[in-house]
Amino acid sequence: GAGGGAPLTGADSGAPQAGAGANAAASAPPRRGGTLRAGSPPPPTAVDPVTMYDGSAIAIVQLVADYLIWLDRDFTLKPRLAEKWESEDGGKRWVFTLRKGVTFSDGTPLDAEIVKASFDRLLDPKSKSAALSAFDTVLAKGGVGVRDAATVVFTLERAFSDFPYLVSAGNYNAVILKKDYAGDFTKKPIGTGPFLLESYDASSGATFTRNPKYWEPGKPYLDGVKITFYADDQADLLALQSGEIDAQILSRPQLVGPLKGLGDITVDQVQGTGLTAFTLRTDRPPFDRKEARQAVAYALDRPGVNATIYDGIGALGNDHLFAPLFPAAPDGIAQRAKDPAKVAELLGGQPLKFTLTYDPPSKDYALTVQNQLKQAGIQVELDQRTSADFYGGDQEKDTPWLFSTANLVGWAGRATPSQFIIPMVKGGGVWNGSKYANPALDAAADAYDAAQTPGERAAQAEIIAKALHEDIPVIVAVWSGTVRAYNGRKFTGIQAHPSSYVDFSSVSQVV
Amino acid sequence: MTGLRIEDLSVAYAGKAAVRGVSFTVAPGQTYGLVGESGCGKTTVGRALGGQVARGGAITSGRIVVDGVDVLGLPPAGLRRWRAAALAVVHQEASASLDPTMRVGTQLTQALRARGRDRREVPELLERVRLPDPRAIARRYPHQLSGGQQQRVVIAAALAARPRLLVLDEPTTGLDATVEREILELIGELRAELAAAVVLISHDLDLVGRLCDRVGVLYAGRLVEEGPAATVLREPAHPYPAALLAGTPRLGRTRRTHPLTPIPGHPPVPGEELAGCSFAPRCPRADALCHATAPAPSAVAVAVAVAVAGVPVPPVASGVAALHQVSCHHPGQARRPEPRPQPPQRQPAETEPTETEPAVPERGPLLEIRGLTRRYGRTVAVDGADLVIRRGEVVGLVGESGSGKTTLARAVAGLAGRGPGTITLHGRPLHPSVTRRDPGQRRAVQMVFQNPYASLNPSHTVRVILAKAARSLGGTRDPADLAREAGLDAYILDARPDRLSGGQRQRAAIARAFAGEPDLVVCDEPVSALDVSVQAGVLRLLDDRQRAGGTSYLFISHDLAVVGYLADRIAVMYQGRIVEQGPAGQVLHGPHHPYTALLVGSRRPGAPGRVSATGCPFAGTCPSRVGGLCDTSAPPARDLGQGHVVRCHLDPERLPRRAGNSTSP
Amino acid sequence: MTAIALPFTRRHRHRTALGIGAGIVLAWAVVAVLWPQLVPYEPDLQDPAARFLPPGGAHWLGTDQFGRDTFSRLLAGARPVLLVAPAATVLAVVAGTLVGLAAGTYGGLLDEIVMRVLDAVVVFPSIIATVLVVALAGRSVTVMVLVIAASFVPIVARSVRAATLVEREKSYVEAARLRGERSWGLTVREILPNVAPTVLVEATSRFGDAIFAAATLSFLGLGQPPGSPDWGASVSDNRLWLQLAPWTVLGPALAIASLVVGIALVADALRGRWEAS
Amino acid sequence: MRFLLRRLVAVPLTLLGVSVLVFVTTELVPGDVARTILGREASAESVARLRSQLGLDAPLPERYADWLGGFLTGRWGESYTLGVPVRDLVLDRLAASMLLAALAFALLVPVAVGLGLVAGVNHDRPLDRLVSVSGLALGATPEFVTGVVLLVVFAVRLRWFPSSAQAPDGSSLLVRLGHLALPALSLVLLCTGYVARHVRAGAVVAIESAYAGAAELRGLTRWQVVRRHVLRNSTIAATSALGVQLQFLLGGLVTVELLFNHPGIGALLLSSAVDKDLPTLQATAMVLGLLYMVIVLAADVAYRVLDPRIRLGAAS
Ligand SMILES: Nc1ncnc2c1ncn2[C@@H]1O[C@H](COP(=O)(O)OP(=O)(O)OP(=O)(O)O)[C@@H](O)[C@H]1O
Ligand SMILES: Nc1ncnc2c1ncn2[C@@H]1O[C@H](COP(=O)(O)OP(=O)(O)OP(=O)(O)O)[C@@H](O)[C@H]1O
Ligand SMILES: [Mg+2]
Ligand SMILES: [Mg+2]
Ligand code: NI
Repeated sequence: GAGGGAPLTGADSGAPQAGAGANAAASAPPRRGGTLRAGSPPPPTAVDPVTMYDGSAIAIVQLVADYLIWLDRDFTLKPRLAEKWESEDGGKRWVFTLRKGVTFSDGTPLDAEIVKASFDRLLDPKSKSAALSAFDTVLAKGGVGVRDAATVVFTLERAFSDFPYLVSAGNYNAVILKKDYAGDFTKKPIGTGPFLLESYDASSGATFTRNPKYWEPGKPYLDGVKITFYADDQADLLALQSGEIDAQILSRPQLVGPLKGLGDITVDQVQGTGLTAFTLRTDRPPFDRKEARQAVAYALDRPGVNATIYDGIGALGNDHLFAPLFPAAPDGIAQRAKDPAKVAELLGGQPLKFTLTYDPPSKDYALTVQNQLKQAGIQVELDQRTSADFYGGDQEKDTPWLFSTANLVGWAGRATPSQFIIPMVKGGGVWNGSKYANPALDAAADAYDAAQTPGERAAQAEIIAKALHEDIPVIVAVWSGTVRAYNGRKFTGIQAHPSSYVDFSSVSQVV
Repeated sequence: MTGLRIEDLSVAYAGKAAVRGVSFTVAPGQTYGLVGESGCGKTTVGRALGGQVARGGAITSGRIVVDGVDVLGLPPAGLRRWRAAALAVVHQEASASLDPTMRVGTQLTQALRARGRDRREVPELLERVRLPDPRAIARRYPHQLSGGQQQRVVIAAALAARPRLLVLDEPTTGLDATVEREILELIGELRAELAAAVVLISHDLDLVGRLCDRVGVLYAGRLVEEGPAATVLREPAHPYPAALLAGTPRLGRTRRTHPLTPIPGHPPVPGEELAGCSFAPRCPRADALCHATAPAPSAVAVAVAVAVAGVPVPPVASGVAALHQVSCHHPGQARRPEPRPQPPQRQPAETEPTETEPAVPERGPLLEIRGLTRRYGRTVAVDGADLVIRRGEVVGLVGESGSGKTTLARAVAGLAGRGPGTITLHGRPLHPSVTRRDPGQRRAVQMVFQNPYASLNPSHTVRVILAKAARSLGGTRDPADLAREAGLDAYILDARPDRLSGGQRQRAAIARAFAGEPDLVVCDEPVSALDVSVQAGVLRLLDDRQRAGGTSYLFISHDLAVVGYLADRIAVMYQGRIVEQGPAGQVLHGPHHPYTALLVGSRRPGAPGRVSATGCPFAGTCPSRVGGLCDTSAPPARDLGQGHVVRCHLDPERLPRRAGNSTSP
Repeated sequence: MTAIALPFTRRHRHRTALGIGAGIVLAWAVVAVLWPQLVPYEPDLQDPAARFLPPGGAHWLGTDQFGRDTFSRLLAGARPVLLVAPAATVLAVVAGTLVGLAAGTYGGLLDEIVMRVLDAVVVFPSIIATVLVVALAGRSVTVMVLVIAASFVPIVARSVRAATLVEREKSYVEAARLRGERSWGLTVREILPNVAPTVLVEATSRFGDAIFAAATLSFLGLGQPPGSPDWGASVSDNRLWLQLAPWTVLGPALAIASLVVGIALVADALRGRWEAS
Repeated sequence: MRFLLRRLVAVPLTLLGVSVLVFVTTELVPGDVARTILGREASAESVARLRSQLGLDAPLPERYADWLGGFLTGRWGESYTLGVPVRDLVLDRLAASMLLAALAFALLVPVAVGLGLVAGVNHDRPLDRLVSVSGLALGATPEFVTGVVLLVVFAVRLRWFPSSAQAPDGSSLLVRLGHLALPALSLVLLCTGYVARHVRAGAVVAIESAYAGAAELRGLTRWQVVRRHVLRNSTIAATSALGVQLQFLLGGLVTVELLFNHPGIGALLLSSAVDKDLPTLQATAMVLGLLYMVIVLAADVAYRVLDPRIRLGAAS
């Protein structure tokens, strides 16, 4: 699509990064019709765009509702309900111009009031919105204004150059819903997305049909989508292999990697910004000593982790929170690699032993870490908790994921590095599990957000990255890659997405 | 050639011969008896007659010819057809040979269908075996019938077959005396009617003597003697049947007049091959020849059999020779020691009394039971029973199954829970529960149980069992002494009960009961589960122990001959009440209670009638019922002297008596 | 009736079954003890370059997703299995026997209450209990043992109670009462030795079930601590790759099956022996 | 009759005990359902607000009393996590599970009885050993192994059966059964050995019994003897084993439902326990408990009905 670009992110320019499917689609006119059957895990909670956080719920909502801006697979921003956006007042005010002629599936036309209501809903401190934390210190309630029917103005608390990301799909709760939306999304699913939610059953799945009023002419190509819930990964995978479903919403690289090219199955892969944060508590032994943290970092065999956990599709991490995919990622810092001699030197003959706390999704990661550190003479005891336990408890006092000596937390990909840096390593950050406090870094982080030029940005990024690389509050061994497996003989246009988002509006049957 | 002819039949289990070279013939209409101790191969022969062997067994040689058909030579389908057409087998335990999950009528229908007849004949069949209300019976399941009724159903199924060969394997074992008699009468009638060859298997010599034309005596799988029933069972030529007879108690013979002589040792098990006569190790007459070579069958002079006078010889079917064969090197030498009941010819060395009525010195009462009542839920098992046991006295308790004998015995032992009535020992009351009795009282009353297999703790050795008993009963003797007194070899002391034979177990149980020198031993059917020859040994032991210690017994048995053998006085129980008690001879011979008359076989039951709760419980079946009296008012206790009390409305003179010893062969 | 000697064949069968069963169990027991001497690789050793290797050459049974040697893990897995199952069994059998004996001996109200409580334990979904204990105490061998044992106690208690009731009716018990023995002493000294066969048969059957239960717990993510070479855990960890690397699943699955079959054979043979005697 | 009455009285008592147990144990499990619903990124205030909305602030006894009152009057509440009415959820899932269990049971009985009979009639022969040992081995193989093998072979390779137990809405019964075939089969494989062993044991006793011998001596063929006498007697002996197996089947449901993506009550039990979704967990536990006890009772009753010795025991 066309549209105005944001000044600092680089406009969306020309053809999107093409996956395998997109290439095929380009060669022939897309065929209309057909229903795509997809599998995904059942959402653990009721599907509510305001509170959702799991991939299945997000996918369901993304089929039905739309964002102002779509976050593309290469982390560029693509106009959706907003045609263009620009900043005023040194990045403190952002003005969004809405697309014309967009109507909700019940016929209500989209206007600025509706957009304002959508964001007010997310910003209401009384709401249970998951986006509250994303907007924290950036946008507060009352910060959203309407200039005219087609223009929405966001007035920020502080300058934030990456703000468009926060109102894009990158902040997945930020879908535009009608004013009267009251939390019963699956019962009254009204959106501006490509599909209409026809039926939803918490146990078995959801069906979607084409939204005839979709704003983008000719799309979607599919008549409908049917999502079936598979509580078990293997069931999902076998369903794909047996042809019972055509695509997976959330594929695991470890599982589908080995299937690449087997039979009808096509696996699209993409670099991501997700990570498993290996957090070390810097305020208590043994990791109050920087050497201990560094020893652990030098003991890790990063390519080994990548091969084992991501089937080799991830990118190596360098213990700072700038993924290679982020445009601001500094490139002057040497990649850290396994160095047993260095480990020995750092430990200085002292034995190092610690407990690693994590929840089931990080199990393989934990095992790999444990074994690799063992080979370097560092003893790790694994403490696996249930997810409810790991993330439960009081976030101020004792929740394991923020208060254990060392832990593993899986983070889905974020659109901007600040979304990691501010909460995770800034002093007093809400999810600062390492209790890391470095005033220099804090200052740089603020400066980074407010930076108006790429050069300034890069400079601040380098400060942050170097500090993290040196102090290692969080070990980032690998940046995730994500995959999406589908039946390439039957469908084209299905792509992997760094955040596993779905955009099936361009999917079509193979001619 | 009609009838059954067996030639040289041998059966082996897992290669070990259990039946060896058995041959005999049975003419149609004739009954052939097969006798022998347990394990001698009777059932094996019986099953082989139908071409059937138990798993692991095989017929290794021989021919079975029935009405000219070589049964063993038939192909499987032919065998099935022959079985369906010509064979009927009545198994030892009726309850086992009826499918527990199928209505009796259905099972009979199937038997009829197999012969191409239909279910309409079922009631008729059931009526033939004199079952009341055949239609109701047909709708019942086996467990809803009494043992006797079940046995009759099995016989009815056999009748449905109209067989040419009828095999009856212990058809009355385990049944009440009265029921047994009915069944036997029924079989007797049917035999004539069917004109089939009948093979009757039993270890009850009495019964075989009454029913059979010819008898074969099996020992260790061999036919050691074979001939006319009257001859073989009166004047056996082989020492084995002679010894069996000597070990069998009979009505009218007591321990004081005719002590039993048990056969020492036990029969060989299959596979235990002996060079000579297999009976030689147990035979008092055996010599070097017997131990060296097995005897061949030889004919015995017929004259011996005919010479016995004064006894009705059963009619011998025409055409069958009164051939008498024996396999013994010294036939005829081991005559029965005492062929005539009276007067006794020989007295055992230890005792002198020569009268029929034993001279029991009148001693004070040891145990007195007054108005004892025990219930199980709504069933009144014992109903106001009165009984006195004097010091040094053996009191026999008889009665049909379910009459409450066991419950009474357990109440005495303190195992039957609480209930009205009193029991006093030496004049002091006994608590109903054994755990509340004082140690002296516990020592004084001990018990020998019916089932030898359950009465010893299988996880303790005999020594431990006896030692425990001696310790807790304050006995002074050590296990070795106790075992020796009970006739147990010393090596048995260190064996666990599962290594012991039934007889040895019962001896151990008796030794245990005597560990504390009891005043009273309650014996609840201590020999019913035992083989004749073993039974003789145990009875002998009980007798010895009683004499040695002057211990009193309450001795229960459903076998009148056994009770008569051991008891000084007899009490007769009927539906929870003691209807008669008195000196053994008087009770058995009369004048006695009409119910006792029924038990000893001098009377038949009367037509069933109705009785009120207040009347005599026996009035319902009493042949001498006085209408309007017996069924409404409780009978008085009539004292006939010598402590002989009969609870009956009849005048003492009108009470029945036993006419001679007609049931004894 | 005299007890008829059992036909030769059946005794014989019991003996061979016992031999085979005991052989299997013993072999695994030896492996459980000696595996450190037997394994070609350290069971935990990961090798990212050797993931999902098929059986052959350097790795007889191939490798798994971490590049660990399947064969070594198979051998090492015998130990946790043979720790958890016997421990759970012993615990369940001891507790169940005591409860069963008490219920059978005292009868009446106690019996009724005990049976109802056991009912509730049986009915209470063990998954909830497991989730609870796992959450409270973490995934550990102790937790597994406790959870499995608790779910078996009612089963053991029931059959011991039934056996006790049968034994209690036998006349040797009455003989002991005639001697003046009282309830509990009588139960322990006279009845217990005779319900021992039942207890032993229960123990062998529970043993087999315990292996299975442990595997299922691991499958549900509630079992062995992560990374354990335990067979059940291996099966559940690797089942996702069953198609791609069947050796990672089939080895431990067959091992479980062989052990359970071995134990069942022993149990059957023992039961047969007791029935025969 | 008295037996039945006593057992029936015990049912609600046991259920009450179970409900208290569930409540107390769930309370002890760490974790917070509000946090589960809102995710780890939600603020502490949101979580607190949701907790009070869900009524999780009230003391335990009060919540229990509330729940019990509601449960007894048919108001089973809403699932905390899924936000749907618990009663519909649980009963739907139950129905789905029951369909699967019923199919498995319907397959299990003839297969197990047939195999058991074959083994029993040929006991101590190779065929018997084959049946016994393979039944044992299959029963010893976790259902998540047999299940996956079945899936790979029949759903992925041969494509004879669908891989998922869920049939599309509105499909015919036949199609639905087709979807349930593989999960049912894996349950059957799991349980057959056990039941067959019991049938076999009963068959051995029956075939060696005097009544079977007597029937044979009446001229019946082996097959007739088996059909008329052995079949019934051995199945009666195996009824209680079937009862146990039904319970086992319910247990196996958890894994099989996961594997074959069958939204049944087993899977619900697991997820609600993990998420601390108390209303759902309670209802699921109660329904399963009830079912469980009904099965045990039914097995007992069936045993009594089938076996006249017990059914009419008092009559004689
Ligand atoms: N199925 C069998 N397998 C092996 N041995 C057997 C079998 N049946 C019987 N025997 C043995 O064969 C011998 C003869 O047994 P059989 O049952 O024929 O004796 P019986 O005279 O009928 O004894 P009883 O009076 O106890 O009924 C016994 O030693 C017995 O142990
Ligand atoms: N444990 C019990 N529970 C209920 N009823 C019983 C029990 N034991 C015996 N009875 C009943 O009490 C009555 C008397 O039984 P008891 O055993 O004393 O008779 P018995 O004369 O010893 O019979 P048998 O000769 O068969 O041993 C019978 O009707 C019997 O059914
Ligand atoms: Mg016999
Ligand atoms: Mg009795
Ligand atoms: Ni016998």
